[in-house]
Amino acid sequence: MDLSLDESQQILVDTFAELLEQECPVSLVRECEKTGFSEALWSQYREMGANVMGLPESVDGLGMGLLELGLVAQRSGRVLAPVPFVETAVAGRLLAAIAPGDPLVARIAAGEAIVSLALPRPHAVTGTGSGRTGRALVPFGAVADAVVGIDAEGLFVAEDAGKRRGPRLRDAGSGALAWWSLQRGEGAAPRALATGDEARRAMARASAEWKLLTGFWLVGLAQRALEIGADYARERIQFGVPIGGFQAIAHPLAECAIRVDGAELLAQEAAWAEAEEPDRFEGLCSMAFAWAAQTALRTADVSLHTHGGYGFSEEYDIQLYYRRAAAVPGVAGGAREELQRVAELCLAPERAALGGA
Amino acid sequence: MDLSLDESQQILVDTFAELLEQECPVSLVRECEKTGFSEALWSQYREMGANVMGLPESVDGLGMGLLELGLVAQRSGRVLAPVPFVETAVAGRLLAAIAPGDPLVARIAAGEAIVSLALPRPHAVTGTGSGRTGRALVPFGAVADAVVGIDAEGLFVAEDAGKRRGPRLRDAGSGALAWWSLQRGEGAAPRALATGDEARRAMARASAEWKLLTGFWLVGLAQRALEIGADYARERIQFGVPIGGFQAIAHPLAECAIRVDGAELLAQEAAWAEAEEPDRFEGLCSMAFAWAAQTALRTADVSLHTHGGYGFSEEYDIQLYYRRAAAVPGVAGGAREELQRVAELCLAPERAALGGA
Amino acid sequence: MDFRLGPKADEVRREIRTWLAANFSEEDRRRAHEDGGGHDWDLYRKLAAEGWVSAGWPVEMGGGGRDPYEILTLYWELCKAGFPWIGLLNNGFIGHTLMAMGTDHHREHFVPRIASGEIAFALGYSEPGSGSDVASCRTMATRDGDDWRINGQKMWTTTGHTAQYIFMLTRTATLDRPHKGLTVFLVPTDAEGVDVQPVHTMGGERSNAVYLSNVPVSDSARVGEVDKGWSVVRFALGLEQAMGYADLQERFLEDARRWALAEQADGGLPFDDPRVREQLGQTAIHTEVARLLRHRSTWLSAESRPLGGKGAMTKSFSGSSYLEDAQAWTQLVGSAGLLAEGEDGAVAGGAFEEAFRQTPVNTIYGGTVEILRSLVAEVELQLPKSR
Amino acid sequence: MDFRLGPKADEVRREIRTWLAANFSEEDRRRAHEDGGGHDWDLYRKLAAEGWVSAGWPVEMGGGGRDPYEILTLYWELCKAGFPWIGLLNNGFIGHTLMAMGTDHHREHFVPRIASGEIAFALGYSEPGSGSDVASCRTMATRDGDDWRINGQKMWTTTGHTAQYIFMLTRTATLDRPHKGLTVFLVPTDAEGVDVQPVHTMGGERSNAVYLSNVPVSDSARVGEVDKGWSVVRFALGLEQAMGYADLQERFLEDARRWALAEQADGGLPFDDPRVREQLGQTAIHTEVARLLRHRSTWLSAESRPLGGKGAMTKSFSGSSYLEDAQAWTQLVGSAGLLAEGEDGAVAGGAFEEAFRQTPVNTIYGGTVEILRSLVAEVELQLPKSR
Repeated sequence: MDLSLDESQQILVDTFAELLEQECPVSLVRECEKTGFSEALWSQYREMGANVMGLPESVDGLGMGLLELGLVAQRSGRVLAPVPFVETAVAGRLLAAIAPGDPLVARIAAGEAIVSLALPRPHAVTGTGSGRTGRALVPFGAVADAVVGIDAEGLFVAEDAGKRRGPRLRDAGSGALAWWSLQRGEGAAPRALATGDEARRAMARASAEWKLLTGFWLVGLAQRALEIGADYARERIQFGVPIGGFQAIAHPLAECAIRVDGAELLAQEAAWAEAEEPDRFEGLCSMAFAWAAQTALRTADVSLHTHGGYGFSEEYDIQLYYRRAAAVPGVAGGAREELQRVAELCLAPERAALGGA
Repeated sequence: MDLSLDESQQILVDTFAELLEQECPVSLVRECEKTGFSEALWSQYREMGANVMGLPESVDGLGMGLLELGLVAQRSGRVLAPVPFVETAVAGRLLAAIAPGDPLVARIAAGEAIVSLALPRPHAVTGTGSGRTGRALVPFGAVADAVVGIDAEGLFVAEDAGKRRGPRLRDAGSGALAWWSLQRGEGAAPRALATGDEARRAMARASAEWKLLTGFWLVGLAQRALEIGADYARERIQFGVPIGGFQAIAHPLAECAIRVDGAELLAQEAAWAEAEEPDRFEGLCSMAFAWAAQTALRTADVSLHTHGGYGFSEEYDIQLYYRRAAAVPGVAGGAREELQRVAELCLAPERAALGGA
Repeated sequence: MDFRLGPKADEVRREIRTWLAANFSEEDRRRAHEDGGGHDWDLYRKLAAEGWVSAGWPVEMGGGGRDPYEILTLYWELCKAGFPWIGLLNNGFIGHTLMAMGTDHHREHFVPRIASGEIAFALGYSEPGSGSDVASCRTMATRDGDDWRINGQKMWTTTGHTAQYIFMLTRTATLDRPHKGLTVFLVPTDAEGVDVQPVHTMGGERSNAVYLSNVPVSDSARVGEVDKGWSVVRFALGLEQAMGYADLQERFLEDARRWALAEQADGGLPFDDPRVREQLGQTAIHTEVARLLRHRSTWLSAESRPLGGKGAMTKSFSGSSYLEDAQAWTQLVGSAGLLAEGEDGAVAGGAFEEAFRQTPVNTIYGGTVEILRSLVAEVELQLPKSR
Repeated sequence: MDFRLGPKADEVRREIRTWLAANFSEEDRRRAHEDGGGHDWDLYRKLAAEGWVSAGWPVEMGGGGRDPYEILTLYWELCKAGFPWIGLLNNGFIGHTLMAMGTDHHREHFVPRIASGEIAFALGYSEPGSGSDVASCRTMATRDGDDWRINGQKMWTTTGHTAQYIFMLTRTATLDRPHKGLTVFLVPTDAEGVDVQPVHTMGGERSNAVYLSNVPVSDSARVGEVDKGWSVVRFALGLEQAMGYADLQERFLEDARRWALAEQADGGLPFDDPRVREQLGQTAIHTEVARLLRHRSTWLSAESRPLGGKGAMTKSFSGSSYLEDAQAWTQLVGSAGLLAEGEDGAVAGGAFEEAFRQTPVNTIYGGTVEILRSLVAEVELQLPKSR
């Protein structure tokens, strides 16, 4: 057992921490509230090679593993970085694995394309999955050049963003969310990537990876939200003492600290399981995502509440965290929908339809 | 608007409070842990006319309304009285309304019979309803002389307890729970009471009344559990001060006090609605039951926890309350199952199958 | 027992609904929603012209003599309709307070002008360093001959940018005994040295910070005795308590219900999912309990019975259950549920998204749930003061 | 990173499972369950004969030199199997403590006899008036020549009726500085003046109250210096922390899963109900997180890294999430779920019913969640001491 990062992982974390401290102050996040995306920051990410980290070396990538990608996502989540790091990494890995010669792989490697995913079956209740209505809510869809999706005919990638891409949508704060029309009959025909079980397996895999990396992102969000709340609780004086000395303030923060540690360990375990316990990998990704989503919302809520009225004010940062804590996981259906997947994948894998996750 | 009890209602409450202080000390509840029923106390109830309170005057009853019956149930719940007051009242009202000439009506009026109900569809998940398997878990079934049930053929009353009645079951603490076999082919034939819509309407009504009166019973339980917890919090000294001065102890108790007040108001409103807002009656009964069940468990849990290790000890009374807070509403499927009924009855009555509640 | 608000309240409900249908268009609602300031002079003056602003004041003071159930109903319907009613609410509190604790000058000079819709008041209790601990107020009022000068800063002065006056708590003596040495003034917002700056919130409301730099205030604007301001503020806060948000919870429940029973793109009904039914059932119960607790507060007040901790119970339950429901729905409905009103694909008119952003503040303003729970513990359960 | 406990732990898991299969029958399990005392001399001595009692002690002290992952696995498997293991657990703590803080006499006289399974220890910290506030201990040890006399009462002395000794905290000086003036003794349960009385609990466990009336205790039975007992108890409590109940949570999850995937009387599977799946998913996550936090505590200890508040985190999370799950299931499964093991119609072998009765205590003993949360707030978040 070894629960520490190795030296190269620590260097990666430190490097991104330093970059983001410089290049992603909270003022940038505020400037991007109306677009959910910073071209300038994404360009910094590309300079660091973030777009090729997930690609295998065979296609000029850095061939990093999910844990390394997760660590970058976690640092990104801490500062709410408005860039499609997770989407590009996951779509790139998917494409490189199933269609390494696809021109998009080279464009991702060159930093020329943003590719996202239409997650399958993101919600049983509100029916926003691509399979149902021919269109899908796509994370960073408003800035994506291409989207990978799946339907009855198989796995495909749709470009022709001019025709297919809807405008950036206002929501509680998830980023550059947009509808993509994925009807095969519209615009340029989508490029087929795979069919049948191969298609479903590839999409299930990509979906698990998206959830895992987004889970890391939410762990970062929760860690920072907790720090913001604890800092405030130490400094804010009411009734002559710091409010952090009141159990009604201290205990909920402590409970969040515990849950956040658990969320980090769970995400790390899922990333580790990819190679070491592959049978548990998708189930652990689902757990990591659901728990990170629950923990991020609870922690942001407790931290916001710790601030009293100020948490509610746009001037304070914690409301930026609170809104994203619900909106970001919402793209995959939200925390409660994910619990269904956890039950299926972890407790009754024989009943979880292949690729249904 | 008038949220106070009238004089005769107050006298009823005071009378039962006095009776129960004398006749139902907690030592009696402990003595009855293995049977869930006290013949001696039930005989005291009968002397007070409790068995005829709910029967109409036309069959020698006292013709009391649901609010009055609820007030008696609430006082009974405070002291965890191990008597089938609620069941007898509800079954008596049902029989008197639909078959006033049935011999059981006279036997109830004479205090000679305990009659209970096999609640329809008590649980969608574990399937313990009478309609499914030909047998049902019956509250106070272990001491009942007859049980009213419903199946595809209609509403019926089954006697022949010797053949149909199972032994008293051990559970977390609901009372004299037992299985009743309600197969028509076994033992003496059940007596048909009604068929079709009339049967379903009568059973839906009785079910609503059972939930309402049990809701009152649970409100009483919760009120007493809260008092026990608050008393302990004022008296128990740790770190040199009463533990009730710690927010981690005081705030959960305060939150329970609020919920308990809400549960009492809701049960009273439902009882009032019988005559005054009949369209809302069954929905309000369902709400009152679900909320009383949630509140009773939460309050008993908070109070038990307030006691530290002592709450867990059999010597202390609070564990008696904690166990019944879950077990008593469990007979109708439990708090979460009831939320399904609330949604159907209150928000989509056109979708709630007649009699299905 | 009788759980009806009564025929007079029913009549008010009909009247105000008719009035809203005629005077408050969907466009007005949307404008008020976007503005977020909580007050609209045009609409307000129309309301005042019908006598609604002073409806709850005694007839002998020029009011409408309406009973508490009628006023509850008036507020309920305005709030549910999305009417910008904060000004009305504040003016109700202040009018009552001036009638009870003000001077003849206040009653003659201010009360009729409130009633006619000419002037409005904002509340000035909170400060940057003084939130839950209201009595730690540091805005100073110092003698200037017979009159006063005020220096300091107020926070969360909602409607401060549209109101003519702020009902303001100030410190007139040293801090060593926090509840002593406080005094209340009616401070004109157009006085020299008053600077009102907007504070925007996550929920879309616009509140204000008010900077006070050597602001001259006449002694006749003082409410209550010098250094005895705490009792004045307690009176006004007491009026504000005991309401909660059951009206908003009811609207939220109606929105959720409408969505759950409407066919989705795939032909299914959300209502057919047991998780949706469970959440609807829970939301319906919370709404009913919040309504009953508010009705009880109103009944106690109508009967002149002591409120004890029951006002605090009302607000604490309503604020926390509404937040709990909003977050539970958010976690259930996923992305589409988080699209804002008007966006392509938004469900329930954006109700889930809006409630998610708006509900956290309900556990804060007018007394945090922590303050209220401590109060309930002390008053209703006789527990020691909790630290 | 590596999340495996490692091959040695895997080997222990195989060994102990094999041993349990051969030595711990279903009838043994049922008897232990009904007895509730947490210790069975016959079974315990068989375990000791295999070297498991001292498995985690250093080889140079006669122990098995097993690493913390192996000991974790040993405890995990015994606990999950329903083995009466409290005696083993206590003896592990006390053995470690005597080796670290005891005298040569203790190491020679007690340690080998613990290892051989000859003697067992119970813990005597709590008192009727001293629960969370352990340092408020009032059981007095007074000088009697070179030796001591003890008077007072201990509470929650589980296994006190089967153990030969109680590791007991006493007060040897006045109460004005609670953490000073405490001393630890090894008190024989067969000494004159010791009266052990059963305390039965809702969860079916049997604990004890111990009355001490002028009990003579030799000075050689003293552990640590006079008046310095607080550090001895802190050391032993530290060993007890950082475990939690993830093993029990795992067993509960397995029981719930088995039930959910088995056909019911009506032919349906509970698993097909989304509420059941949601609750299973949540329970699975809580179990995994509790397991990971416990593994982390073990890893920190194996690496000799500072534990900080992370032991408290482990127990606080595990205790409260297990209780939350047990109550959520109780509210979902209704009556049949509340039938006790063995009753006609009981589901999941009575697992829901039993967890409902047993889980509340997990948020209490070994440190209440309130005490643990205050510790986490102070140590991990640098918040002030919370009152």
